[in-house]
Amino acid sequence: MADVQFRDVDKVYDNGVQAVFSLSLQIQDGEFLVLVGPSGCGKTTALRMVAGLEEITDGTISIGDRVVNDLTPKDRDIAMVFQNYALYPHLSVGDNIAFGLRLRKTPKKTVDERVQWAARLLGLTPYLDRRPKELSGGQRQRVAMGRAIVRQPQVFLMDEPLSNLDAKLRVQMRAEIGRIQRELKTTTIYVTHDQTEAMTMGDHVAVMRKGELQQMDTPQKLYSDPKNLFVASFIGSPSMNLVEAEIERRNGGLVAKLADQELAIPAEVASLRPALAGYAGRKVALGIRPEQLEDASIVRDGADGNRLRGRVLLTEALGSELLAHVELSGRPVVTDDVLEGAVELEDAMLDDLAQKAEEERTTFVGRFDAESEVRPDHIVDMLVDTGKLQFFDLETGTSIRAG
Amino acid sequence: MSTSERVAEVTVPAVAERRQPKRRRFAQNWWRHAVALIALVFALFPVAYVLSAAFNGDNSLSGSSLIPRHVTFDNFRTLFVGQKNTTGHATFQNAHYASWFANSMIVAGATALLTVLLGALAAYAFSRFRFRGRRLGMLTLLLIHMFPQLLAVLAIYLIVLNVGDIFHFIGLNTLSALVLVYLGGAMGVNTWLMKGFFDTIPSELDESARVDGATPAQVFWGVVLPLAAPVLAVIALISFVATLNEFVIASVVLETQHKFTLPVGLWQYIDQKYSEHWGPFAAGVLIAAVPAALLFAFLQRYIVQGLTQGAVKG
Amino acid sequence: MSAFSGTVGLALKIAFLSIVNALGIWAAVVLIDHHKWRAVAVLAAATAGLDAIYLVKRWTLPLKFLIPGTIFLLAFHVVPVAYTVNVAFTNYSTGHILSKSEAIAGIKVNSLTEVENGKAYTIAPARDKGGHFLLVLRDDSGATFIGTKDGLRPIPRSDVTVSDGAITAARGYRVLKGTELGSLDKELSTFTVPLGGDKAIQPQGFDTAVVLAPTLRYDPKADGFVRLKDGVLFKDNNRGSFVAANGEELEPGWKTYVGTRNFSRIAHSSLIRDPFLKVFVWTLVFASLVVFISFALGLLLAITLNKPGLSFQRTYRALLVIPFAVPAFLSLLVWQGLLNDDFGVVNRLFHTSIPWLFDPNWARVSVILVSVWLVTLPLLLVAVAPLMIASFAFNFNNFGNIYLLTGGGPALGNSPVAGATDILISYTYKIAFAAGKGQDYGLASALAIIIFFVVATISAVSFTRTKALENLA
Amino acid sequence: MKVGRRLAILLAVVLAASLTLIGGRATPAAHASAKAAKLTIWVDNVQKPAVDKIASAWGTRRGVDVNVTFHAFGSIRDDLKTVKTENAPDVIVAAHDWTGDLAANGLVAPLFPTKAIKKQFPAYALNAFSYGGKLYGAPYALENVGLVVNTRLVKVPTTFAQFEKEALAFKHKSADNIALAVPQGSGGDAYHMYPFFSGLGGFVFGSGKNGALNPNKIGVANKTFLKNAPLIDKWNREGLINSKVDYGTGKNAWLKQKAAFWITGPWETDALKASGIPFRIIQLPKIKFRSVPFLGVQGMMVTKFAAAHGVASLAKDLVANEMMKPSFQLDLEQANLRYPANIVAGKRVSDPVLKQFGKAGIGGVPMPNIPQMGSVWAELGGAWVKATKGPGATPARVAFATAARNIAAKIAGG
Repeated sequence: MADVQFRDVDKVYDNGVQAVFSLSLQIQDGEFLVLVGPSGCGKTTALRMVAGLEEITDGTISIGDRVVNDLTPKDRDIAMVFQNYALYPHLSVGDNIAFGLRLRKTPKKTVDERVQWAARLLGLTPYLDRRPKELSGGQRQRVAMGRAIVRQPQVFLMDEPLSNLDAKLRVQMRAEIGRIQRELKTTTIYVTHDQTEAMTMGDHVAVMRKGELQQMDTPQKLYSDPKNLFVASFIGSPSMNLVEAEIERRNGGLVAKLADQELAIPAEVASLRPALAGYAGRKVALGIRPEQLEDASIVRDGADGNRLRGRVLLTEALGSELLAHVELSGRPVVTDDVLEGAVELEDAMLDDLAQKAEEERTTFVGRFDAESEVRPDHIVDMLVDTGKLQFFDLETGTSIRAG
Repeated sequence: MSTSERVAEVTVPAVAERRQPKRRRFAQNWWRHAVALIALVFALFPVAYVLSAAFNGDNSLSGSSLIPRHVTFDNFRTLFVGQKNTTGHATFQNAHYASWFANSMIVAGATALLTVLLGALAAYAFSRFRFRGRRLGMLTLLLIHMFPQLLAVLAIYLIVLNVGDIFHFIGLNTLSALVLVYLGGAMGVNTWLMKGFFDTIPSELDESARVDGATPAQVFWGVVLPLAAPVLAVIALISFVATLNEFVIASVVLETQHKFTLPVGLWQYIDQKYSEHWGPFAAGVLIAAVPAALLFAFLQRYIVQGLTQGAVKG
Repeated sequence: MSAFSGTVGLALKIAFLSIVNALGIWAAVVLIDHHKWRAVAVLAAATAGLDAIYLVKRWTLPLKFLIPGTIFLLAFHVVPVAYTVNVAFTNYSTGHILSKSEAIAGIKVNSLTEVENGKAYTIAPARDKGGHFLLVLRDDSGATFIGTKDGLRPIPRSDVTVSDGAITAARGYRVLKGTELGSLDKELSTFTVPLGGDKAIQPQGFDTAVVLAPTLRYDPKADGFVRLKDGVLFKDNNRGSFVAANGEELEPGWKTYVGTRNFSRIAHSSLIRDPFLKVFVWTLVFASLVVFISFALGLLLAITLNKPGLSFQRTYRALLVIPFAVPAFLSLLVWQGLLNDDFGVVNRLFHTSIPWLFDPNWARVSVILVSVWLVTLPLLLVAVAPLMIASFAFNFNNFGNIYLLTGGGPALGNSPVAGATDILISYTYKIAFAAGKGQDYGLASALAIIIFFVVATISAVSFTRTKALENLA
Repeated sequence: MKVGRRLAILLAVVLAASLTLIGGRATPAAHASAKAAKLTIWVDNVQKPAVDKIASAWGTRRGVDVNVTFHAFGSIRDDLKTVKTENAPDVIVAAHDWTGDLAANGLVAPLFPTKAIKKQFPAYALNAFSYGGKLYGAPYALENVGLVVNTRLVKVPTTFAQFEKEALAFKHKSADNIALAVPQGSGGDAYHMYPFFSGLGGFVFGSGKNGALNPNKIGVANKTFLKNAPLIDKWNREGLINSKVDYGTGKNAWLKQKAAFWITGPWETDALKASGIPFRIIQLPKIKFRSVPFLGVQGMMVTKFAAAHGVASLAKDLVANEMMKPSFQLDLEQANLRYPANIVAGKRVSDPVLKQFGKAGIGGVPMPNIPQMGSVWAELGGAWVKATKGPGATPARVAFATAARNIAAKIAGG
């Protein structure tokens, strides 16, 4: 067991492209860290540098108290699970799992015991004599896991291990990997581009963008207190509603003006973000999570809070809740940070977003209770939970907090 | 690799077709059979002729019939036991066929194995490592082999001659020298073919093995080579047959009857005595074709796989 | 198959390095015996380099994989090619294979001529009482002599015993006999009895001697030979021969560098250039057609036979590759017999009388047909662009097919060398090995270089066109 | 550490292997030895037994180690050009037509046998081994083609007209009969066709003043020959000669009695005897001139290396003296079934077939031994093929005139 440390790690490829910029990270012993970010953000490169599959251009990576920069992969005492599992097609499941142990000249008896143990842990016992190609995707994934855990290394490295599975299996395997990791208490670095996966699995999540670390925090903190627009828009699904708003002083308090509507900023919010007052008379990016919006017509208590009115464009009934896409006037935030973070949006939607920005119209997604009966073209009043509003500087993209 | 799985996999899609009535299938496929038969006639016509000449009592190149009038094994006997000289003079033509055959097997076998090995090593480097001069190296390999070898034979002779002064066991008239010379061509088109195949083997397999604790050599031997078995089989076969065919260099390096390979031996056999030896010559050609045919049959599974499947997926 | 233990790799590495080092040390010892110091140095450097590559870690990794094949490539491909390129700039050909000093010695020996009306002697090597070497001689008339370095001295016939035509004894001298003769060579073969002028008696073997006189004398100052008869001077023409003003040439000549003379011969001699161009066109046609038809047929067959569930599929495939197993050049001989137009099986079977190998155009068809037969089946297996180009390059230089089937013939009336089916390489072979005066490696090598550039250019262009180079990514 | 141990193992093995090899190394290459002289002879395996016998007896007498080495006949000439002095032969077996090539290259030494010995050889046999007026080889065997007549099928002709009549009559008896089995094939065969060539007045090279062949005097299309050439067209029309008959076809036809006449040489002695067919071998009857065949002469030569090896006198003694004697020549006759060059030996030949072939060769022309002959074979053979390929043949005059032009061009260009 060991912790893993990145200290000012740079990676420049031979062709001059820099993939990782001065990355510093600390993963505690036994911790499950998820590296997340859109493709090309350098997360896989970072992982491969830990594995020893990429050379480290600058800085140091250490595992435990050893600096591993110059060690070959085999000397780093790590195990890695690859996106395509990298199972040896010419070997049986048992031999695949035993491969690393045999390379290390482990006594045969120990090998057998360990393979059996791993197979039991993963439910692979009946398949030990099969070839990888005779297995289902989920089973292959388990074999890949088995190959990693059987060696009981200091660190597990997992590179998008679930991306080749269908959605249902992915959820199941997520839980399983989590369970195994908790059981083995092995320090784990897990790379994914899927923020849901990141949020559900990691003890800590490190969000990366263009080779730079954006924020590393617990999933809750990331969600509730993103450091910048990129993290804010990247984390959460549906993603945070972001709209330009002008801060105005009114009656000793602050309000956020969105075109023709406005929201009063609660005093406690303002006091948590002392710098916000300094933005009076200026525009900021206002962030509202979908669950902070509710169909006012079905709220019985406190129905007189802050409201936003808009026209329903589209609804998605999910059974337990209803996602309403509501259009209101106001200029959406379309900085690069947001566009990159909004990985779930397709190109057509991004174009649409830009178009709407021109027309000063923005679409909010509200996570309404299933009772809501709004339908497209309805005009809806949304009750806003203003206690969790987020504010970002439009130019720097950073969250507006202390002065 | 286990046979049963491969076979199972190949036959599964055919099940639906199987259920069709035979006649209907034939009606659909008759043209395929027709094309195949025409191809067979074209391909096998000369072979049938050799076959007939080998068993024919009348020894002559032209003019003999396609169906032998009296079938005899005399030609085969002549190859191995020799021919009685009718005039009672000393027998000039000793029966060396067995040595030629053995020599050819040794040379072709060794060359094929080592060619595969050397070619695979190089192909692996070209496929997996990124180093300076890699692109240039590959192009150079291909270009260098386009130089007409015919005239370089003189130089090869001189090299073997000189090397033989120091190392007698790789000098002129040794099989080992011949193998070494052939290995000069080990890194050619072969390397390109193998590199192409290696490229289809996911590099994650290598990386995974390295993380599991394998040295680069172990990755190569334990992971990549077994997976490349199909292309290795193809190259081995091509190299085996090419070596078996090679005449010019062999005739320059080898000097004595008992060191000859099949082409050199059979060539001078037919060259010396013209058509008198046509029958035994045909018999010799027939036997010479057996190893390559067997090898092909034996490796066919890999070959079809290596060339149709292409990529190996985990 | 189970996981690989790693010991095999290590063992192979050890074996490989052991062999390399052992051979290196051994060769070094032998080379030192022969005092070949430069070779020893090269050898030591190469061996040390190899050891370094395999014992050093990391950065030599690609080299570790590339070196074994490269050694063979260098030794048996690059070096011969380099040698050939070198030869292209020499006059290496019949009459020009010796070094200059050897050639001078050869001319001296060749210039010794029996003197007209010169006598022939029966001789016996002998020693006088002082052990000096001399000859006892007897001419056809029976007169007897003693021959020494100083000249010929008659002795009485009775002093010499002759038995069965051979001198067996001479009074006052010890005639050397039997096994003594075996070790006499050094003295005897340089021993001459001067007769005045240029004439001298020279022993030929142990029993006979003839009167010989040189017709030429080497003049080191003029670096040439003077013909004694008329004083004509044969001077070094810088192209490896001693030549007189009237063009008369002494044999043998020697091997020497002649610059780009071979290339300019190709460019300027219409005898070489004109057929070269014609043959070049045919070579292109031949190689392209063979490759094209082969691949078309291969593809057709592959498509035809790759239908799943086709009955006899395996049988067809198995039978179709049989020709591939028959050694190709043996098949060519068979084809030659089959295509004989009066007696060959093909014409008899189809009741035709097509002059397969006799008519220029039919011969071209035959050559393509047979080449396709030889090529199709192996290629039925692999049909990828790099291979097509390799196949083109191969057929471009497919000497065997042409040479064994038609020998380049039939002859075309108006061209002395090139036949109807000659391709560049067989044409090169012809003018190189059956040129006016025997072999001409220099010219042949120059042609080989030109052919190489032609093939390489064509291949390079097709490579970029087919984007086969993407394989390099 | 692991790496260190591995290195140690490696070095240990490397060293051990090296030492073993050094230990096992044979004594240093033989380069210092002052023992008895050694003479190396390259022979074909056909001649080896006879050469072994005579050379070892001679060697014992002279106190020389004789090393008779087998060397494929076809490669002796070229290998002599590349061989290193240490391994080079002092004496070789040679075909006479190599003489010019080897002499022009300075690889062989002139010989001066005594008049008494020379008298035992026909002049043409000695000429065959002469180049530039010097003798370079001791001839020991002659070979030439003759007309083999199946005496069961036809009468032995005494004139060409008779031969022509018999041959054509036989041909017309059956559709698959061949008038004359003389091999050509697509590449042509100027050697086997030579009797017809000489019979019409053709020759390859004329000779200069000193008797040596002059490569610039090409007789392939001399006036006399061209005047007679229409006969070739006539033979072609009537089917007497057909270039599509190749060696195998011709031989097969004669052996199956589908041809009554066959032009072949002593290498077929075994086949002739085994055939059970009654036959006679004659010289092709005179056409316009004597229809003499090409002669091939085999002999022994002394190489330039003999001098370097210090065995020049020994080699000359063996070749120009010992090997020209009748006894040796008869031994070789037994071994390789060729007519001996030595006249005395020739008289003692007992084999009836060889005797007949010997007679058929009388007056024959040695194949030109100058290097320029390389330019001739294909052209001359090609001319015959073109002129005798049946319908569509080129008129002989044109074919041979073209050939002559081409030969001249080749020789000039070389």
